[in-house]
Amino acid sequence: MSTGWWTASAKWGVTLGANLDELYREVILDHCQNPRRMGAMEHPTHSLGLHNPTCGDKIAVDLRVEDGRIADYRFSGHGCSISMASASMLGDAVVGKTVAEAEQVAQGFVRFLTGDPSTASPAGDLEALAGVKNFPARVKCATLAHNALMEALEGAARPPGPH
Amino acid sequence: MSTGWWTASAKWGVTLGANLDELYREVILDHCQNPRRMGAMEHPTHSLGLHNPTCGDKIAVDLRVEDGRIADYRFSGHGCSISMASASMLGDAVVGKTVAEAEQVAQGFVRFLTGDPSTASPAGDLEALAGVKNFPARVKCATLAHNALMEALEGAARPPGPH
Amino acid sequence: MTTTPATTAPPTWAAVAQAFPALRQTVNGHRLVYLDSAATSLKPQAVIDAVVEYYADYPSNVHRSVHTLAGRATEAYEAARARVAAFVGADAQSLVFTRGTTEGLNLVASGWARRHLRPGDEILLTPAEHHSNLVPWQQVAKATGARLVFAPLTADGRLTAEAIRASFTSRTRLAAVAHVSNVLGTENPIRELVALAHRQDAVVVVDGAQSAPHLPVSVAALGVDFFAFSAHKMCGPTGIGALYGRPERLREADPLLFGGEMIAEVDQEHATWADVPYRFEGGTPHVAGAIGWGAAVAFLERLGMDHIAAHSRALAMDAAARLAALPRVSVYGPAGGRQAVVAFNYDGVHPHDVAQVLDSQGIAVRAGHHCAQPLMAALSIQSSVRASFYLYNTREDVDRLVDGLREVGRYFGR
Amino acid sequence: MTTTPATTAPPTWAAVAQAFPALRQTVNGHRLVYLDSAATSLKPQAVIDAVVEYYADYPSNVHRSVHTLAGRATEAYEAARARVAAFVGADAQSLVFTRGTTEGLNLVASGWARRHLRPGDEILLTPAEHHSNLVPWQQVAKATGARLVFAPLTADGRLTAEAIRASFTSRTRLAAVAHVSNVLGTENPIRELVALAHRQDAVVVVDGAQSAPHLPVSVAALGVDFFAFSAHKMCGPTGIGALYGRPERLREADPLLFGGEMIAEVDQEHATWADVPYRFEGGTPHVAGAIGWGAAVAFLERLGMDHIAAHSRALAMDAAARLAALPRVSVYGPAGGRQAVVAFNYDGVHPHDVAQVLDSQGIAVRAGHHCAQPLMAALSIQSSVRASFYLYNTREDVDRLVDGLREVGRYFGR
Ligand SMILES: Cc1ncc(COP(=O)(O)O)c(C=O)c1O
Ligand SMILES: Cc1ncc(COP(=O)(O)O)c(C=O)c1O
Repeated sequence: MSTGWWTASAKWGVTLGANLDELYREVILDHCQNPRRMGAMEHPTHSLGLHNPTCGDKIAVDLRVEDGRIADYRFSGHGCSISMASASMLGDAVVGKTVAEAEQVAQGFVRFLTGDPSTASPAGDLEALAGVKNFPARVKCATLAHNALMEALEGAARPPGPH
Repeated sequence: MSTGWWTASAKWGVTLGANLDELYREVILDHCQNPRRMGAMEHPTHSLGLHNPTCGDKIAVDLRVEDGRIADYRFSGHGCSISMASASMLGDAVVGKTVAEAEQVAQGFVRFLTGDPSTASPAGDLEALAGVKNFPARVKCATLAHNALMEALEGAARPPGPH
Repeated sequence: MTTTPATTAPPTWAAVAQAFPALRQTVNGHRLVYLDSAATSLKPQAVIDAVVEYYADYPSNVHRSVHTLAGRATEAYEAARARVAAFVGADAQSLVFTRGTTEGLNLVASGWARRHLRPGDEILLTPAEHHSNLVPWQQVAKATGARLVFAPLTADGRLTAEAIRASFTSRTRLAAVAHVSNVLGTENPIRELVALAHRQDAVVVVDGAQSAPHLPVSVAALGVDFFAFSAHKMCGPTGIGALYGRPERLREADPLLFGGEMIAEVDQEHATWADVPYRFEGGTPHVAGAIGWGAAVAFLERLGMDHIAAHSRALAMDAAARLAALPRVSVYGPAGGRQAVVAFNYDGVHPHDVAQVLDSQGIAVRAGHHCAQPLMAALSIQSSVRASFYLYNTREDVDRLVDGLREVGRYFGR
Repeated sequence: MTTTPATTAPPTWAAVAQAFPALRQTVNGHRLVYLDSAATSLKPQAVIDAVVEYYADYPSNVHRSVHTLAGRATEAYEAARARVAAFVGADAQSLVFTRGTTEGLNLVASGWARRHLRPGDEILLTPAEHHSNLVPWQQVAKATGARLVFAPLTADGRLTAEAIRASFTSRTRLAAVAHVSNVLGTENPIRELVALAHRQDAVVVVDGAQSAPHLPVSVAALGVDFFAFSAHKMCGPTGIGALYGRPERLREADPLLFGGEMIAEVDQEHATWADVPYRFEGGTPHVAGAIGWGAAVAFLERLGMDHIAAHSRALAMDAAARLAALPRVSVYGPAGGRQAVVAFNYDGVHPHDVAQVLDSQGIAVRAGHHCAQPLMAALSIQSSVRASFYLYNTREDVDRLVDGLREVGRYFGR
């Protein structure tokens, strides 16, 4: 039995939520307050909404793919600062990229945050979300838009018809 | 955390199975080897079988009640030494008694073994089963015939017809 | 069988807190302030010790063996059943051990209601029910053709006796209602519900997950048919709970799980069931959980449930009033008559972000829909922050929460 | 994902026994000899410590909160899932936490089989099944019109591949068989069963209650559809077990319990389910149980499952041979190929009385029908004595058992 006081993080040998500023970097708060590419798209070629069962938050991603490239990206929904910032940043990271490249961006980001050690840290503004790794409860928030993008693109890869 | 050796019974402040001879008294082994009133009855007025779900043992009690008295008692089935001895002893204890007296014998015995402190210890040969109190796992064995007798008599007290 | 021994003076709560080893830690550099007891409570040393004693000294299966260790385990397991039953004013024979409230409610739904409800019958609920007391009834409705009816709440979130009366019809066959709401902290008028229901032989099922930890409960005095609750919210172990059922109702129910100790006789084609409550306890039970729960109940009884109720209520009322006075904070639920729970939102900051900033100050609260999505919809929100109080909390914890929310505003510039 | 790390030499078993605090006691004046592990196993200190650490340091609910303690609890809970899954050669996503084997088998019966079986379909069983792997299928048969078919055992109690083949028909849709019998100690030919079943898309359900503690198991290598097992029989806590299911089969199954974490979205009338395995875990899970089980698996893996299997098998074979050589003792089951279990009777002395006299010498065995009444009937007995062995038993324990049985004869004059 333990006696005396201890520090949770030290005892567990892990850093959990140790530093708030590591999570809420300036650029995140900026994306959250001034989200880029927010709103619905008129005629998306791909579209998918996902929700976070914990809080009921929803993020929907609309895409227009032209000639195998992401010509446009929009997102809508509501969520915490992390999920909104992540959805906002994802647009910059994929518009103009080929579908394969965009999938790589999203997949790499999800892998990085879920602890795959072989994945490089994300590039661009998304790099600001690297700190989420140390806040496992928020990983679902940070990856919501990325998962929606991947599923939207994947869905189109399946044969048409009811499934 | 406990260190070193301990004695189970001392540590728990209860005596559990401490002395085998307290359980298997001579008279019990005698009843078990030479059961009295064993076998089926031709025309019982009351009859009921019970089984011990732990081991599948079954004891059935047949009674002939005449003028409000237990005129005859028989038991059949199979079981451990405790349940057989108890069924054998119960006959001596109830034959010739009124139904109310017989019920009191059986009920008093069950109450005594299940730890009701206000109950006097059983009389006659049944007294030899008093030690079962310290072997809780065997109480079900010792009370099987008694419960069968009570349910047999009770069943008849209910209004006839399907129930 | 009194649920609360006559205690004279209330205990010294700061001393009570010392019994909980988890409170001896700092989180992110601050003394832990644990305000998430409605999700699960901390455990006192006495409960941990009882669990350890079982695992270390007599880790045996129950019921089925003659040997000394098994005898000891069986005795302790059944003593725990009697103790927990007495705690809610019931007999041991009417108490079924389950994994928790959710299993208890599902047992009533699948085992009793599916068998007894008919097309057109009505099941009375409220819009504030926990998913565990809503989704099982949706399933019953689908399977039997019964209909769900929701008694309306008042604007401030209360369930009144009038609303119950107005929603009751001659077709109402079952009412399932939380004793205390896990979001609004309201206590529902169970006695009035029972009086109405039993006039027409309707069955009353009470979700006691949030009341058993906090209020002196007597199922006999309330007159309910079923009452489900969980050990882990009342200082006990995880993985164990109980369903109280009136014996005649229990006997009308089908088991949920088949096998092991619930059986009387079996051949290849047929089986008969053991008597209640064992009939509903298929498989090896959670022996350590039951024994630890018995110790938890002993711990609570020694302090006195009336004192515990007064203490957590006072903290919650104080917190609700002080939070409501903060700028940009909205508190949900009625102003008066609140049990240990305060749900709120901070305008412009998402609940997850509020909880995160509080956590950075060592304050543990919950953010989410609290398994009450329909209630969230009724409140026109997605989610909220919830601070919940228990016997180990103090006034200082409320101060820390209020200060913590000021820091939330500062951090997000609102 | 190997289930057994490459260990070089077998451990020193007497030293292993030191890890189990329950073995430091005397019972009725004798050092405890625990031979009831098939009912439930003793717990090593490492498992007790893991449970205590959870309750004392981070006794939080999982999944739903942002705060530090909840994060820690969630991580530990999911790490335990991954660890237990890897132990039987499975992915974490295909492992559902249950209360135990009984709940796992019932989940397949109620959740999958009731939905997929049709009148005239056949369910293949053996006469040696534990009630938990028999009664659920009786219920399925009653509900769906399917028929139970029992593959015959050989005279000495073995299930042969030929008997399976002979009992399999084109109507066989599901086979449910124990991996290792809890009475006879036989290991059943699961691979042959799977090969046969999968030729016609029949589903294979394996009761792993007695194999997971003793054998290196890989559900992937076996190819089974479902595999149910319990923590408490493999050095883990009570109240927790798991059901492995092939993901596509799990997705075809209905949940047993509704509410809490198993839900995706809910409104008043409808609900959608979370993905597998969470869909099957309604209500607050047994967090302490899962974490303790993870520690148990780590403990077993460190010793090496191949070594553990060889050790308990050697003890059981030795005991079976020496008991069979005693006058008046009959041992059930085949002479060769026995796992950790020896069931027997002493002619003229009831199993209860045998167990009682053994207990007076500090030897814990089980007496009864071992939840296998149909097998007892097939053996023309009511009940038997069962001695079962595990990693903390030694040759000396077998000596004590043999001497104990001599004392039984002396005591009852037979
Ligand atoms: C072969 C077998 N199947 C099923 C079970 C049931 O396991 P549990 O009681 O842990 O649910 C047991 C143990 O009692 C067993 O030995
Ligand atoms: C009101 C209410 N009902 C039911 C439950 C479900 O309890 P458990 O998760 O212990 O099954 C909870 C707690 O989560 C609750 O607060």
